[in-house]
Amino acid sequence: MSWLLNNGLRSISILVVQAGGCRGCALQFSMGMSLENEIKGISVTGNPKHADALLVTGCINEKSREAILQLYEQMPEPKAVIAAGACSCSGSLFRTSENNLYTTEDILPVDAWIRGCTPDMHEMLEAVVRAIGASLEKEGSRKI
Amino acid sequence: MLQSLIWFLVIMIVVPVLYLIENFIRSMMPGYNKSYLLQPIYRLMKLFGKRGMKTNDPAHWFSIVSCWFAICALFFTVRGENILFIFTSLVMMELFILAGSWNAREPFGSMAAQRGIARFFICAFTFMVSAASLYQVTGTLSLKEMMAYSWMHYLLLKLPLAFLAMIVVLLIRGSLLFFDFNITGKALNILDSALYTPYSGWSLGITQITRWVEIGVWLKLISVFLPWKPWFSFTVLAICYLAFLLTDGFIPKARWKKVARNAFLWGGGMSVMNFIWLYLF
Amino acid sequence: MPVTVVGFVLGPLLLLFVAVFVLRGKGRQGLLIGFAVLFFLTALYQLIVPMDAIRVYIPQVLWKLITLATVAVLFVTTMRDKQFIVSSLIFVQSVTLILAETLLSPDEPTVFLQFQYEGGLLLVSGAFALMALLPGILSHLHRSSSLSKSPTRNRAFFTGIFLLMAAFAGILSARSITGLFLFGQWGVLADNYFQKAFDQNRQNAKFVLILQQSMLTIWIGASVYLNQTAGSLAMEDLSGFGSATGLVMILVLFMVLVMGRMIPEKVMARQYSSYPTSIKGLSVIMYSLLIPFSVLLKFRPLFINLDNKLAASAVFLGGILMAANAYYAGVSQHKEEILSHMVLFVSGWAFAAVFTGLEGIFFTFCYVIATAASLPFLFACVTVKDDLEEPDQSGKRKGMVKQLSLFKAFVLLMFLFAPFSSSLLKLVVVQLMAQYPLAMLLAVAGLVFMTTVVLRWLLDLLREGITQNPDARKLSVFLKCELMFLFVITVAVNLLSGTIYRYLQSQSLPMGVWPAADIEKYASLPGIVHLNKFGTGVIFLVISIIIMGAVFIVYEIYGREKVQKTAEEVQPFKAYSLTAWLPSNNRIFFWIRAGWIATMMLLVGVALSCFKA
Amino acid sequence: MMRKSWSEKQSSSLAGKWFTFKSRGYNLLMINATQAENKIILEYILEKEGDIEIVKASVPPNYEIPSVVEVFPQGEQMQHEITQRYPISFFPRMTKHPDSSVIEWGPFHPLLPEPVKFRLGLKDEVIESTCIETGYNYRGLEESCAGRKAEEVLEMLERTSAMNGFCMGLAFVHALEKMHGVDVPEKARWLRMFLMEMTYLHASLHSLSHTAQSLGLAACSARIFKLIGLYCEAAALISEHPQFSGVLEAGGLSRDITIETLYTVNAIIQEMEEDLKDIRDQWEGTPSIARRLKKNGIVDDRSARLMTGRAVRAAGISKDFRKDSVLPWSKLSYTIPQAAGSNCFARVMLMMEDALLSLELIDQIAEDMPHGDVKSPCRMDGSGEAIVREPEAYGTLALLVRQDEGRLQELKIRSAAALNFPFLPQCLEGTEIHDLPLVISTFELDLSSMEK
Repeated sequence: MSWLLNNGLRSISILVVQAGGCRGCALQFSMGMSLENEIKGISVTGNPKHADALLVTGCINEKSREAILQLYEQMPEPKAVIAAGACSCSGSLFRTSENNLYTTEDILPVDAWIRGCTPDMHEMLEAVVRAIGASLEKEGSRKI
Repeated sequence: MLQSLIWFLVIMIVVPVLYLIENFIRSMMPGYNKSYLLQPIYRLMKLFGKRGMKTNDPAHWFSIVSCWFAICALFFTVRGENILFIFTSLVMMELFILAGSWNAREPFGSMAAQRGIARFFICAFTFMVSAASLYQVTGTLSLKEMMAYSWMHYLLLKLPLAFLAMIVVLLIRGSLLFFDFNITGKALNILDSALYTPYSGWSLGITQITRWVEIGVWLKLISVFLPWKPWFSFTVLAICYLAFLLTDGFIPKARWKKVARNAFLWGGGMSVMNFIWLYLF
Repeated sequence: MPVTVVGFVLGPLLLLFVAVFVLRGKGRQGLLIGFAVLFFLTALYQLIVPMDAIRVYIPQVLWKLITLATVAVLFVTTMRDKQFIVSSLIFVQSVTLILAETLLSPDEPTVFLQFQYEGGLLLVSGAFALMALLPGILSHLHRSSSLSKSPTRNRAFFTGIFLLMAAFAGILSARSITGLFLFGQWGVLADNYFQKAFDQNRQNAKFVLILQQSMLTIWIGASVYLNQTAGSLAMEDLSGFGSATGLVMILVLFMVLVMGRMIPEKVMARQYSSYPTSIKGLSVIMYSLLIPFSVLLKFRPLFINLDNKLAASAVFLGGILMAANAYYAGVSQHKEEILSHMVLFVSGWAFAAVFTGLEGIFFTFCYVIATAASLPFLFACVTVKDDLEEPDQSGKRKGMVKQLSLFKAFVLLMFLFAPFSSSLLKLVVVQLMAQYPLAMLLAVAGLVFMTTVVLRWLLDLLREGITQNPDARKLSVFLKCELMFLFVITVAVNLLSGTIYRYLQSQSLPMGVWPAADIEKYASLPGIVHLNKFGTGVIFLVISIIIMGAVFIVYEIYGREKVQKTAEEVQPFKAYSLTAWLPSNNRIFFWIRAGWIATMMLLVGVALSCFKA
Repeated sequence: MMRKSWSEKQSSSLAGKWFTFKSRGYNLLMINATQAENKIILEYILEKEGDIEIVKASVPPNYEIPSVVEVFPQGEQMQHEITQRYPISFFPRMTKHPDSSVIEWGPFHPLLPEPVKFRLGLKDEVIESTCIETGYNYRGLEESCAGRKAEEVLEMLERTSAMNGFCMGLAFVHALEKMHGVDVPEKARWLRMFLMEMTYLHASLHSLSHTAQSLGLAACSARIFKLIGLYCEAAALISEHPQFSGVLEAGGLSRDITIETLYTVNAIIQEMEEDLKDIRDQWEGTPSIARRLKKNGIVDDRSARLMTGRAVRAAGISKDFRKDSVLPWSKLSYTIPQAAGSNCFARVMLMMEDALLSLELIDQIAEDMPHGDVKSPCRMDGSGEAIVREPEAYGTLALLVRQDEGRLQELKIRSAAALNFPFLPQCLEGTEIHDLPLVISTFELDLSSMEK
């Protein structure tokens, strides 16, 4: 299982889903990817079939929810979901009773959360690696 | 037989190593995504660990057949068979990759397959005319005899433009510099990973291997033109290819129709001029 | 004259009168099926065991009478259809015939009809084409109401088919110039009846009809001159014209180009537009591929001592034909148009090959036979597809048959494989066009563009496999078996092009002109598929077919049970022309027209210059 | 259910009013809709050099009234928003049914900064017809703000969009100050101007990086990312939130920013000047890039005049949006960059020039920053109504605020993207699909502030 874990952790392709709202978290993530940091091997893709992890940022309304579920269904196993930013973790200020916004947890099984309104770049990358590790362990335990 | 097996393994190793070096040097530059030295290898291993691909795309079975034809092409190149026969295997490989992405219900896959057909026409025409001029000069079509001929006489003196035309074909197949049809989607473009959109998991891994093997075949085929020893001319060409890979990031991506016209003018034009030149002088 | 040869020519004529005047409806179809099978079997038998033993003597006068009768019938039909220009031309022809007969009374060659070395094989492939397209013809008869209801159209349809076969056999076996004229007129008559059977308005065929009739008028006028100078009407003794050879060659070339409809122009293709697919396929393969190739081979002795400039421009014309038809195939929308352009592409190749060396002819011969064997199968598949897509009485559209798409894919692969595995190799090695670089570049461009067209068709076919329609009406068992049988023969012929090589080598030929002395050099070249040598080619081919078969089977099993609907069926990507990246389409049509007109002018100019020398 | 529609007389009278205002040079600022007992009151707010006119129309529910698009084409998106929230529809409806092969792109894609779905009718990869489906960014901001206090509304407005969050907050604060007649100390106005220029610079850099990715220049986009990294490093000195949320407050700023931090921020920022100039010269000098940019995204002059932001200046019309603001831009000496040709090339060059202009203005502001405190005491629990027109990163922003005893009664925002968005489909027709991301990046649409 460690062979699977090592390879999985060293090559992560992420599908960044900016579900709505201000794209501060998505910009923060792309900044984190390009600046000097010790976490390597992460690349961004636009095709769900090539993705290992789904990074959901921003508020999720009804329309985004259907599109995200379609993407998630096309991703091959093992796959991880990361909720980045206050909007996708808890809906932050915008979530009120009448404007039925969803959190990522309502629609997908989440592996890692990154709280805070525009969270820190490095924290985001660490959360991604944590999520991939969790999904690979789930895969490993499924195989044994 | 042993020598051809050694060549087979050497090429199977050298091409991925070229891509590793390119990926590593690019990630060292400021502003790029950071990556490990063996990043492409990790990606390949990860892909083979995947399962549960979407079931309504049966086309990813075609990646097996295309990989088979690519390995056959490499095997025949290494044994020095007839170059038209090698090209036939590459045509069959191309057919099944295009069929895979055309069959999937994804419009970008079909669009990339359409561009792939135009690219096929340009590469095939350039190759056929260069093969004809090679035949005029060396009197044979089998790679082994050509190697022997080019070792004694300077092929480049007689076929300079054919050599450049084949370099253009190599660039087209590698989607590099000005001849990138935006099909294999290395740089971010609207078609995402274009031709490989429907493939995922292990079939994507196999198509990646097929691509590397194909580049290996072209490098070995083109190294016939260089007058030095086979292994030396192959290494020189491999280093040239690495240089092309590294400069690729600095060249703006033109529209594929303009690229197709340029490729046909440059590739086809040079090989035709060389062919006519052989007859006049 | 061997009895079988006469049987092939006069037999269909006899059956024509029986079918038209004696039988009705079902009887006629039965007769047609019997005739087609008999025709194919006797042709095959005659190929293996040439029955020269039984000879029958037909006096020359009979052929002359038949010629006059044909011209009279043509005159009457054209007058009734009020095509006065054509009827005046025919009147001129009949006058020249009568005058030549009374004044000169040229004696026809003793052996008027005889299958020479290549005639037998071409006859077999023509008969095979008729067999392949028979189901399509019959299903068209059932489906089209106009044919079954109006007796005149039905009668015209059957006369057309029998006349077509008689003309085909006639031209293949004719050894005299007037024979060509006679059977050429039969072909034009057959077309006339087809027009009457299918085309309501019939005016798009007017231009082609006038062109052909004027060509035949010139031909019959020239035959008088040829008879005077050469002393005989037989084609082999046509030599010793001295400086006029060039002009005679031009005459032959124009005759072949016009009668075979090989001029790359939209007008020539439009004449077939109203024909059903199977009839269109049959007449294209016979008129534009097999007949021109055999006529050119008959005049081979005339071209041997030809000066180089004429041969070069003729080969260049062949190259233009190949490139133009490959481009038209890429641009045309309907499948049968693509197929007819494919046939014309191969006939352009054959046209050019005749003027190169014997080795070129030797090789092109195999490729022509492979085409005549494989393309009718595709015409048949297109007809079946039209049948199935035709909404039946209840207005329900029938579905797509998956097995058909896999067969078609394999045949196209083989059609694609043949040029790359054998023809390309021979093309470059056999110096088919190597002495003529410009023509070769055109040929290579045409060949590669045709492969691109085939590649694109294959992609469509492999996508067809997925679309499943539960209420698809099943193909009749007979049609399924026949398609399977034809498919196997097609693959075999394509793969065995090397073995056909062997067969032609062993032919003992009367004139010793054929085959070339050093043919051994070319036959033994490192070909890819030499079945008698267990080389890498065969291993590669066997393993590839196993893998492709396995993938198709998995693709079939995999596809059937788990085909889920995606979120929303995005329309398949259709608005995409193969030449999207070329600067602009109409300019290329101009270059094609300019190309073939300039070459024709060049040919005539060079021929006239021979007069001065 | 069949929609009843207004009588002929009613429709022509409304259209007549629009035409009279249009002939007198008025422009449509925004359309506001309020729910009365059983009627919906539509307010067409028209504006000409500062003075504002309102045309009212009361419509019973499920009715169909004439569309404003014939008279003011830029009103299409505003009408679309109203149809989303209220049971009204507008005739004639313009729907184009493409007969070529239709493909969908989006809503999530690396080259799409924000979720939006394109249904493209293609022929040989040339776009023949476009139908853009939005609605993914909708959060019901205006409904959830109703009945809240000013501070909470300000906090929400600053998070509407990554690029325009600060501008929205500032416009809201100006509206409150205008409503309560508060005069802000000089240093607070200069600091606000400083932060606005930083926001403009941030927006231009991100537009450039998106354009570089669309051009396929991997090395160049990496370089621009490095510049954005430099900007983030400087912005961190002022506030830990990259969009400066929490700095603004009604009547001034929540905390003072010392002159030393301004100087260090200015010093860091000025380092990117050479890189920007080098990239501009490279793009201008490389024929393949220049030719490709010049060929795409052509907007005809008539619609360019109705748009806002860089698209207007790219068409040769000199219009400086900084002059609309109450902030003391007039005290700075600068010349607004101008371009011609109204195509992608003109807009991209304006992006570069505007980024360099922001650098220059930041330098000037840091030089002669006045002294004094940054906040004047004021109470924000009055009631009243204010319509404000403020510049934002991509053009002008219009805000309507109605407050009742400290509680927000009604808020209506019309961002710059709402004006430019209707002109995108018509500009896309005829472009290759390969250049679609390039045209979108030069249109600089901030969908999150448009859909709210």
